[in-house]
Amino acid sequence: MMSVAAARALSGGQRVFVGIGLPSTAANLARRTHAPDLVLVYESGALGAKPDRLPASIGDGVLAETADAVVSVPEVFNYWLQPGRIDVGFLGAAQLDRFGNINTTVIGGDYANPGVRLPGAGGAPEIAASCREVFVVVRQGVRSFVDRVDFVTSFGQGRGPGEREALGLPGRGPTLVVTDLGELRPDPVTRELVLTAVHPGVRVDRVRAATGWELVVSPDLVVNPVPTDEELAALRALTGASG
Amino acid sequence: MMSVAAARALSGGQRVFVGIGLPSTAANLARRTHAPDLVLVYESGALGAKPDRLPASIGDGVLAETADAVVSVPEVFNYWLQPGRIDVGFLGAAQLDRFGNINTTVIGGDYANPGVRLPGAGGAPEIAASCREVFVVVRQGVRSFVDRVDFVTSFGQGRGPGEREALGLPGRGPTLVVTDLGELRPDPVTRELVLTAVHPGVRVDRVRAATGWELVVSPDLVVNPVPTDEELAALRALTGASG
Amino acid sequence: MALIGTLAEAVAELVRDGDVVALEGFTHLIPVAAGHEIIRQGRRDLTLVRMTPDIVYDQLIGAGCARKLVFSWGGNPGVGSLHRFRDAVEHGWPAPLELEEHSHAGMANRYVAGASGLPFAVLRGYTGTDLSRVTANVKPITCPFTGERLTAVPAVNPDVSVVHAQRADRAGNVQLWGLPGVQKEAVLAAKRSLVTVEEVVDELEPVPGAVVLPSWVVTRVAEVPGGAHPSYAQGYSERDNDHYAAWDAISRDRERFGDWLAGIRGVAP
Amino acid sequence: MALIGTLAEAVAELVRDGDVVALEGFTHLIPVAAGHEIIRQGRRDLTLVRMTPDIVYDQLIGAGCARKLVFSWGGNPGVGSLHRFRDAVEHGWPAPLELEEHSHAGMANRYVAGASGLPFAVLRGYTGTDLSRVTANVKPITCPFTGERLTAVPAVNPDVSVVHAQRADRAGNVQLWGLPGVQKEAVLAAKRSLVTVEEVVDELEPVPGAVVLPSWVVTRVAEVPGGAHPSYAQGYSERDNDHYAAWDAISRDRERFGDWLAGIRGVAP
Repeated sequence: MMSVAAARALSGGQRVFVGIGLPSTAANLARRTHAPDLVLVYESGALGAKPDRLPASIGDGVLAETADAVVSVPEVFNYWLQPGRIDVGFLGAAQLDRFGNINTTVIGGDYANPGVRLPGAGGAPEIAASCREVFVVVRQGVRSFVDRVDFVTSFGQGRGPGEREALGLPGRGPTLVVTDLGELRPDPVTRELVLTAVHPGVRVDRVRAATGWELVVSPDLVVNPVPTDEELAALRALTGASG
Repeated sequence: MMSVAAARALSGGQRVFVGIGLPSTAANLARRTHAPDLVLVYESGALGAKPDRLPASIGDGVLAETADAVVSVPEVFNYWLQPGRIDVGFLGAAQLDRFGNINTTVIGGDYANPGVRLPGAGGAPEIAASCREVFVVVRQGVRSFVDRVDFVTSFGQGRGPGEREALGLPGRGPTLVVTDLGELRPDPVTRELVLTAVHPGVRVDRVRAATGWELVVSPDLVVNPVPTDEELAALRALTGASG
Repeated sequence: MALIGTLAEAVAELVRDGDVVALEGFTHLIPVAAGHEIIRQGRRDLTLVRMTPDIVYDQLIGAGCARKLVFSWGGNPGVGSLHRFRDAVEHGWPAPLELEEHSHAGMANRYVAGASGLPFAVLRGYTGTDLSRVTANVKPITCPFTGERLTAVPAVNPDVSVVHAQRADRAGNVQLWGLPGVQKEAVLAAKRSLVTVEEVVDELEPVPGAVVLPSWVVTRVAEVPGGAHPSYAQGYSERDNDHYAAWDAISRDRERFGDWLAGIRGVAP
Repeated sequence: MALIGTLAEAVAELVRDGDVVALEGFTHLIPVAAGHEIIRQGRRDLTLVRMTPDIVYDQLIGAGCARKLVFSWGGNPGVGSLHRFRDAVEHGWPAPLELEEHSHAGMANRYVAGASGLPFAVLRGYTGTDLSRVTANVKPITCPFTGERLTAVPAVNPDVSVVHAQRADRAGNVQLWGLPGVQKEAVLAAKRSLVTVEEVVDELEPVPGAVVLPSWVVTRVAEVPGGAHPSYAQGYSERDNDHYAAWDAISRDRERFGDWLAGIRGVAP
């Protein structure tokens, strides 16, 4: 359901910067269903990749073979991401806070002596800064959904309104967080993430219990429609072929 | 004789940054005679070009077709010239002064209202700065060989010893000037260009008369050997095929 | 996504009086036909940007389209001077021409900065030359790690960049090969872009050394076979060296140039 | 000109204790066999540089070759953590590992600066993140034209860069294609370089999308078919996804890792 919900958020000929895993599944699902003109850009340098199966890594051969253009890693960051040519950046997170800041670096302890050492930044800090908007795809739980991340790997809204603008960050930051329970979006005024949708069969209490801060629920909360047969078939075709 | 003398100054597997015209003729002649391993780099982006005829411009198709690698213009300057990977840069000059400074910008008047407007800098300022050494190929005459150029397009030795070092320029600057009359090299102490060789049949008086400053003649002045049959044949093959 | 149409439509829509316009192509793939269309449509007050203004810029300058030239080498390659360019600089004919002059390394890096969404680029360049004295757009910059002094140049971001390429597909993806010059950077640095191509094909077969510009960074594509003449398109045509040589005589003389111009404009001289 | 010889000779000659060593390859063309040879020859106190330290760096770190890691993403792609890397950082086993941590954009630009002979690079990056707080090698820089604040990172110039490519010719010219990663920059930024190749051939036939590194910027070439396994070489092999998954269990356990290490070193566990 996470990939289906994330796929639904994509539309038309958007240019999407895709990481591996759920983002790649969601973007490819969207391209196979309602958004065939979606342009998939992988940080490994594949522009306009059209994989027929899900790549296991961001550098799979199928990406280069099906891309409109293949460029170097410096070029993908300097010529394609940095100038704001990408509409949507997809990011994962080990920790996400109420202002959409992302941590993929260290949890617990301090930076020099961390409790858990995570993989680090990768392309995320600049994806979060330069894409017009960012979609975060992450499983929801009290340990991952925290009031304040232990380390800001990728900047969301800092501690609230005006911070992105003050830093001169061109993109809007995370505008959508898709989890296994529902969807969160930043409140236009406070910039805090609020619950705007739940997946079918998920109760708001359960989402509250899986959130490490006092979760605000949107007055316009919706329940997402169940995945259509078409979506499920496309998903099976993508993942079946890769497994 | 100019191209033959310039060709003779090249050796072994030197990497040579080549402009069109006499430099290209000289470098190709050297590659065809005593220096088959010479690596020719054209600012149009052809690395290791091996043309079988003289290209009419620095961007002829034959350069890309015979090159080891073809790169963009930004790359040729940033990755190949700037870091000091090139041994010898070949330059022409409209005006050259006693300290090897080169003018290809304006002659007479001032910059805003010049007597003669020349083509300008091209790649020359950075070739003069970054190549380990620079060979200048130019016809000699009182109007072109001046005490001080009207405009410093490419820096030689400024007004004397220590100036290149003070500016932090990595290369040695012009170490050889080949003309239709002979050869000049900078004096190791004064850095002023002095006459070190004359071509066969050229008298020193004639060179003096074609120089716009009080020309110093090296005590070790030599007379260049006449072009060999091999050199003349190779030259004919190159230019004949292009004509 | 790039719109595919005629050259006349594309120039009419993309190139406006007073624009900063870059026609790029380093000896190879020079968009000459597009330059002639700009002349034909009578654009005025253009700031023309180009590393190597050659015949086509001599023509644009002589036709009175340009107010300013931003460049690094202005000559007729392998032949000599550009006489229309010289006439404008030396005698203000047909109009004075403001110059902003750089080195190739500087211009190339200005395009790189423009394509990268950065306000400036850093290089080792211009040191000790009079260029940095006469060109305001060259400044020193200090490395924050080593303290070393280097040179900064500002990004160039043309209103329109025009390039010529071998092929485009029907979706407007563009493919060019051979010496790639600074075309990718020129297109990516520009607000709008026009690519003239030798042919529009169903499928872009991969070619060694090819650069592909995705359709979504190109504004318009126009099929103009031979659109680079007298320069060339590798795989399609050869450089017409005689044409370059012949331009010298036309360009030297205001009257002969006037006849040439009338021909281009399609009016009797 | 590049010398062509064995991998053992090349590593013995080029990689010295205490060196700054970069093994590059972005998912594709990772020089894994060369990493194993560095382990086999028992190099120590290396500063290992790599954008995406994955299995081969987990192995080098677990084997005690590294003093410091300079990187932007350290994980087992598509699988999870690098447990030898985590063990070194979290518990100092087998030795403490100093970290210098960047973003991909930052690391890529550090290589670009290194390849360009510049002391630093400018980018829009790190803004608002804690990375710029913990990494000394990230500093603000001001545009001398617009006054805008940007980010500077210093050049990286490894003592040795090691990459894997599809082919070299007998003169040592190297050709690679598919996703090109940051390999050209890594080689051009380095003082010395080693390229392992799938095969040495008489002639490098042009291939679409190929990058060619001329022999004169490569120090040594070694023919090592399959030298990128478990990553892949486009046109020669496929990524061995099972091997990546299997590494997780080996890497989790110091003893199982010890057995693996003994196997690599060619001694009985």
